[in-house]
Amino acid sequence: MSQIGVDQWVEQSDERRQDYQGWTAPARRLFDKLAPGGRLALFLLVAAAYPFFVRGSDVRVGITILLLAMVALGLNVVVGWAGLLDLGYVAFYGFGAYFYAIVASNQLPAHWPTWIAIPVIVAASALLGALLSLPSRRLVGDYLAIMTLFFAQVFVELVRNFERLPFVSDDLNLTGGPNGIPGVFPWELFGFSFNTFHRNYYLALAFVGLLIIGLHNLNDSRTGRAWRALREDTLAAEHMTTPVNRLKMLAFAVGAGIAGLTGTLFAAVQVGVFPNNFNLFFLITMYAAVILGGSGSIPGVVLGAIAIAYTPELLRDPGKAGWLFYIGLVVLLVVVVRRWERIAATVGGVIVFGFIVRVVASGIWDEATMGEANDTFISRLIDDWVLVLGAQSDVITNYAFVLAVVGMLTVVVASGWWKIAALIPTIYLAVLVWENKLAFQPSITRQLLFGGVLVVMMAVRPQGLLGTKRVEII
Amino acid sequence: MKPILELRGLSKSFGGLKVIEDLDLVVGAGQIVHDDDPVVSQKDVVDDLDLSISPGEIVSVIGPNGAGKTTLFNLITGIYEPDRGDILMDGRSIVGLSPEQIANLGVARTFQTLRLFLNMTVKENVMAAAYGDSQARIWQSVFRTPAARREERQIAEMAERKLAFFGKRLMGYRWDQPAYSLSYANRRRLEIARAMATNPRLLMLDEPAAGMNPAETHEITELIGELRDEVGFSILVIEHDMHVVEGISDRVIALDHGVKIAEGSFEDVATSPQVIEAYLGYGAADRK
Amino acid sequence: MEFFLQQTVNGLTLGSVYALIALGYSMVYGILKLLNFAHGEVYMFGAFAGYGVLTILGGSSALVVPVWLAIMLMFGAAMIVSAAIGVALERFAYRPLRNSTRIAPLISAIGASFFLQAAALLMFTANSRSYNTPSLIAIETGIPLGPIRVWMVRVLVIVTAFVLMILLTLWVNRSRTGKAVRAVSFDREAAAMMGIDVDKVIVVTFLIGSALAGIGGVMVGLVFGRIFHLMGFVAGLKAFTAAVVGGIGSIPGAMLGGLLIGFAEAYTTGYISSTFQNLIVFGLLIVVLLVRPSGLLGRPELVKV
Amino acid sequence: MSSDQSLLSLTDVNTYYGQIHILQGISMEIKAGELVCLLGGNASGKSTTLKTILGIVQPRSGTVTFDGVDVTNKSTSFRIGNGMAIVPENRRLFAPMTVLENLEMGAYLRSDNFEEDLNDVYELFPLLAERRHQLAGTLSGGEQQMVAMGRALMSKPKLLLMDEPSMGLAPILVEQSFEIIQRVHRAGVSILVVEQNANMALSIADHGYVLATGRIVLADRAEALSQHEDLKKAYLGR
Repeated sequence: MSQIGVDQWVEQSDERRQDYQGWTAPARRLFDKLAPGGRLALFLLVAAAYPFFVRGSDVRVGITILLLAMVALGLNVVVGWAGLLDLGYVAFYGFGAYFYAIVASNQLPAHWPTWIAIPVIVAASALLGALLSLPSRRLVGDYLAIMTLFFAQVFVELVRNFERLPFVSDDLNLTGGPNGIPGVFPWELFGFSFNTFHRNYYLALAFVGLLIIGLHNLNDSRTGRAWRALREDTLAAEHMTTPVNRLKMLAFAVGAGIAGLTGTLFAAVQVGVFPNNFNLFFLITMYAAVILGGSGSIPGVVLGAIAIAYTPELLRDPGKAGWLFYIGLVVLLVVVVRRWERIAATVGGVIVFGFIVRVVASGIWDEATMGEANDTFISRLIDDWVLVLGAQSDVITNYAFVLAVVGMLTVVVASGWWKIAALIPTIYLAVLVWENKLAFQPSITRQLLFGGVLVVMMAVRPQGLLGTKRVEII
Repeated sequence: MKPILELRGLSKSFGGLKVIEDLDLVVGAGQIVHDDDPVVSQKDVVDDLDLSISPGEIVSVIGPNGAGKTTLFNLITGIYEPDRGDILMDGRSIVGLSPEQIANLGVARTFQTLRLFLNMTVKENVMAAAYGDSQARIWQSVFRTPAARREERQIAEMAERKLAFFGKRLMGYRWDQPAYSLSYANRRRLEIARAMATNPRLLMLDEPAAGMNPAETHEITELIGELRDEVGFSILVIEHDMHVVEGISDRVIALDHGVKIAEGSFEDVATSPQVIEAYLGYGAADRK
Repeated sequence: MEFFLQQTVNGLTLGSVYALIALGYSMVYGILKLLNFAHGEVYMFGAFAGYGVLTILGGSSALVVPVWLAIMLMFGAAMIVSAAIGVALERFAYRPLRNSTRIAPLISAIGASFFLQAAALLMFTANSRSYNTPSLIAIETGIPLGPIRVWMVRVLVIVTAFVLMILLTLWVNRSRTGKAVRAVSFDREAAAMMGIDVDKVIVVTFLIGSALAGIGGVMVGLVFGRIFHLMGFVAGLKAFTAAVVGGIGSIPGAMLGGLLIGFAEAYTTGYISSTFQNLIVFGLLIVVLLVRPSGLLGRPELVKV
Repeated sequence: MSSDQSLLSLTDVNTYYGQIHILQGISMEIKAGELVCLLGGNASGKSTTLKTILGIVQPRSGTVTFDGVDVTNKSTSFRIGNGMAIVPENRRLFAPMTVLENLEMGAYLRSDNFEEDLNDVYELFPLLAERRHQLAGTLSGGEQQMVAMGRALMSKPKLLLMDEPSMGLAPILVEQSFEIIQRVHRAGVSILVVEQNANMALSIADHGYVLATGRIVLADRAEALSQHEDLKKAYLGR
């Protein structure tokens, strides 16, 4: 009788999960072998060594990465664990930053010591988060998302328009309006001023380390379990003695507190705050970090933050950006086509296609090849193949861009050789747009990339790079 | 003995459905009884129901589809508020309390549709149900204070004990598997284990044997008996499989259209003409 | 009185544009239970498509065709471009996720919105463009309404919007496909059991909703002159507010909500201060959500336990 | 069409939900012009059988043949286009639409003789003609049942599938509901009634099958079946 009910499916699924597949397998297996503490130690070691190996200005990049990691870890509590889609999160970050800027600059005649300012700001942010959670008692899913998004909008409106509080003395300038608050003082603790990039870098790194440990502990506690339970099934969680509303409030408060803390650091590092620091763009950047790495996973979120914050730095240098673009193109080709003979056919096709276009185009219109190639290795290499436009380059690249997007979408739906047929002009057009326009527009490229990554990620791997696959019953 | 749970004249209907059905067509064409949204209201109702459960008793609720069984569960656990009537737990009314408060008072349930925390591990599913019985504050958890550690250990041990109740089914390597990887029967077992972890006195099982094969059904039947004998729960069960009902019940209650049509031993209820009619159709009991 | 009338006309103009955009939100939500965050960008591309046609036709001061034809062509181009983007969004950003988790399509929509914004920035740069309406439609022409004159362009916008809304209502209530849209919105599975091609109906919904948004884009260009790559975000938020206030999923609700928001904004700007304009709108939304989560004309959604 | 021509046949169908084996080797047949009932208690697999016939669920093995065509791997809309129609459990009317609009949705795949078909339905249910501009959601249970039947008939089906027509109806309405089914049957439509209410269904059916835990335990002519002692056992387990 002992065999009855023993369930083969589970046995098999166990076998299935025994090993990772594909080219990432060795790295993932190694990653699994490290205990959480080991992983953290490794990360901290590498991160602590980073400033010694880079130029001084690159330390700033490091700070950007660490700040994004901090704020994304907080967002992960709300979204990844408690499953509350909070689109107003960026406002808490802004709240912390503005609060610190107001009490630690010449904006008001009030300069609070850091050791008082920080705890007060963190507590105030958490309180604000708890207040925002009140509507979430009645709203679920999409409605909560939209309500919080409006909150974020209201925050930006307020700081931009209400530089003077209504009904208060006219001399009081609180937020600086559209001009923001310049000249924010650095953190100062025990007579030690965090007035260099290096010092702030290590301060941020210390916070990231503490946050990772604290959140790891919290995730493995009754509170963390209750958050995940209410994410999985709010009704069932309620029946299992979980006070759902209180825990939602707690998640909002913890997330907001972390965001507020990060904001103070941000204001100090940037030596100022401006309304545009806290717009939708930054909100999406945070979400991209959490989702790319793997919503719910602490290492995933940190990895996501590194990837997302480092991308613009890579894009800024046209030489590096070129490499990134072409390597990306090759990876995409391999992933989309898979079979080597077809890959070869595609590459050959693209090359031939390019020369034909060039011959035809320069035959009928001289300007088509008159432009200056970018001064990078790859661009010079393909200068005689791709069209580098002289005149009218904006109009033509616009059309090329639209066609390239349409081509991409066609590639997604086409199959077999049709896919290759669509891929050839698409790749050529993509290269053309890159060489003529995108390479000089790193910020737009980054925005296109983030948007595209979110869409593709949801369709292909909604759990993110390091997240575990999720099942949801709808 | 004083009953652990008592229902007095409990009634719940959705959007006045009963009115419509009674008046319908009997009144004749042209008489239209309006209603907010009858399409959604043609679900279960509960009508003037009295019921009491003594400590240590196993009561089964049977009835054809749409008889109001799950609505009854939803009323007791606080998802719905009754239109009329009272629900007493140890003589105290629990009407108007939230599901969480009712759970903390000692009522635990499983769900017909299986509502596990699918992406949490098997052990975590059970541990999550200990929230109401644990105290660690959030800062204690963040800093892993000795008290928090001790409590964590206790919760883990408790979860392991509850899981061990099901023999080898949910033991060992399965602890760390996500709940979605479990088979259907094991998910039902896990739901029971999770309900047990809230430390209840009344356990409400909604179709515990649904989707199980005969051997598994037999096993769950024995298990429900053990739950009562060894752990001392009072148990209220909704079940379709009459073998299970026969095997476990101290008392059986049959519902049809939200009305109690029979109550007593399984033998009495299963041979009651009204019950046979409810299941087989009108006139079934007359025929022999 | 004069001032009040002026603000009322402003509100009506603004409100009819919001209503047109809100319809797309509401229809898509009704059928897919999805917040199409990228809808504001669809509208923005409509505005730019209209501008493109205007430029091709020689610009507002040197038109090579009659004004009425130019405006028709602008509306037409905007409809085609917006509809194409809307349908592509459905096919590539939402359809693959139809059986996925609840949060995934929302994230995908945010991503798509961001991508489209960046694409617009790439193609049209961050500079705003002007329709230069005064040279397109002589500013003096207008219809007297009591003490004030209503500009021709406003009359055009209001009339067009109302005609479109009436046409849409007729289509949804009378045509075979329109009825199928309602059937699928109410119960997708039952509709499939009738043999209705659910995918096709969803595509049609996106097509029509997006085309309306495109027309809304051209209207905004005509009335306010300035169009720019970020215009979709705030307008999208307001149209969404309109859809929610009216009861998301409900077509008359979207129209009502749009007009309400338009009036609220116009009167706030007129009588209080334009600084408060957005705050009042968002405040309105929050109040409605808290008091009546299913909106003015919406029906509550049922959750099965 | 001769009356012993097989309209629908299931041969050794096995259906699973995930790993749960729901239908365990079901075989059944409906001949043209017949009224067949499929009986069973709670959770016996009735609805799954219906879903398998309609193609909403695909069987893991076995074949479904409809009107001489193997439809095992065909879509739901193909089957409906080929002459199946369903009155779903709880009727599933489009509540915010009028009666007439509901009927139009039933005729979605064929609009050739719409007026004629509509008149046929009105002839069968004169009440619907009266109420045609009323919202379906405001009708009473019995009237909704008529709309659901009429909606299904609008597609001129060869086979009408009925999922628990007595569910949630008061006794008097159940009787009425079955009278309607008989009326439709007399009009020449083959019908499969899936029911828990065995007595009522058997009183009007030609042939009956009884399901218990995913297997057909009894199959016979209706009169014979209604006399069968095992019937009760299939429901009440004894």
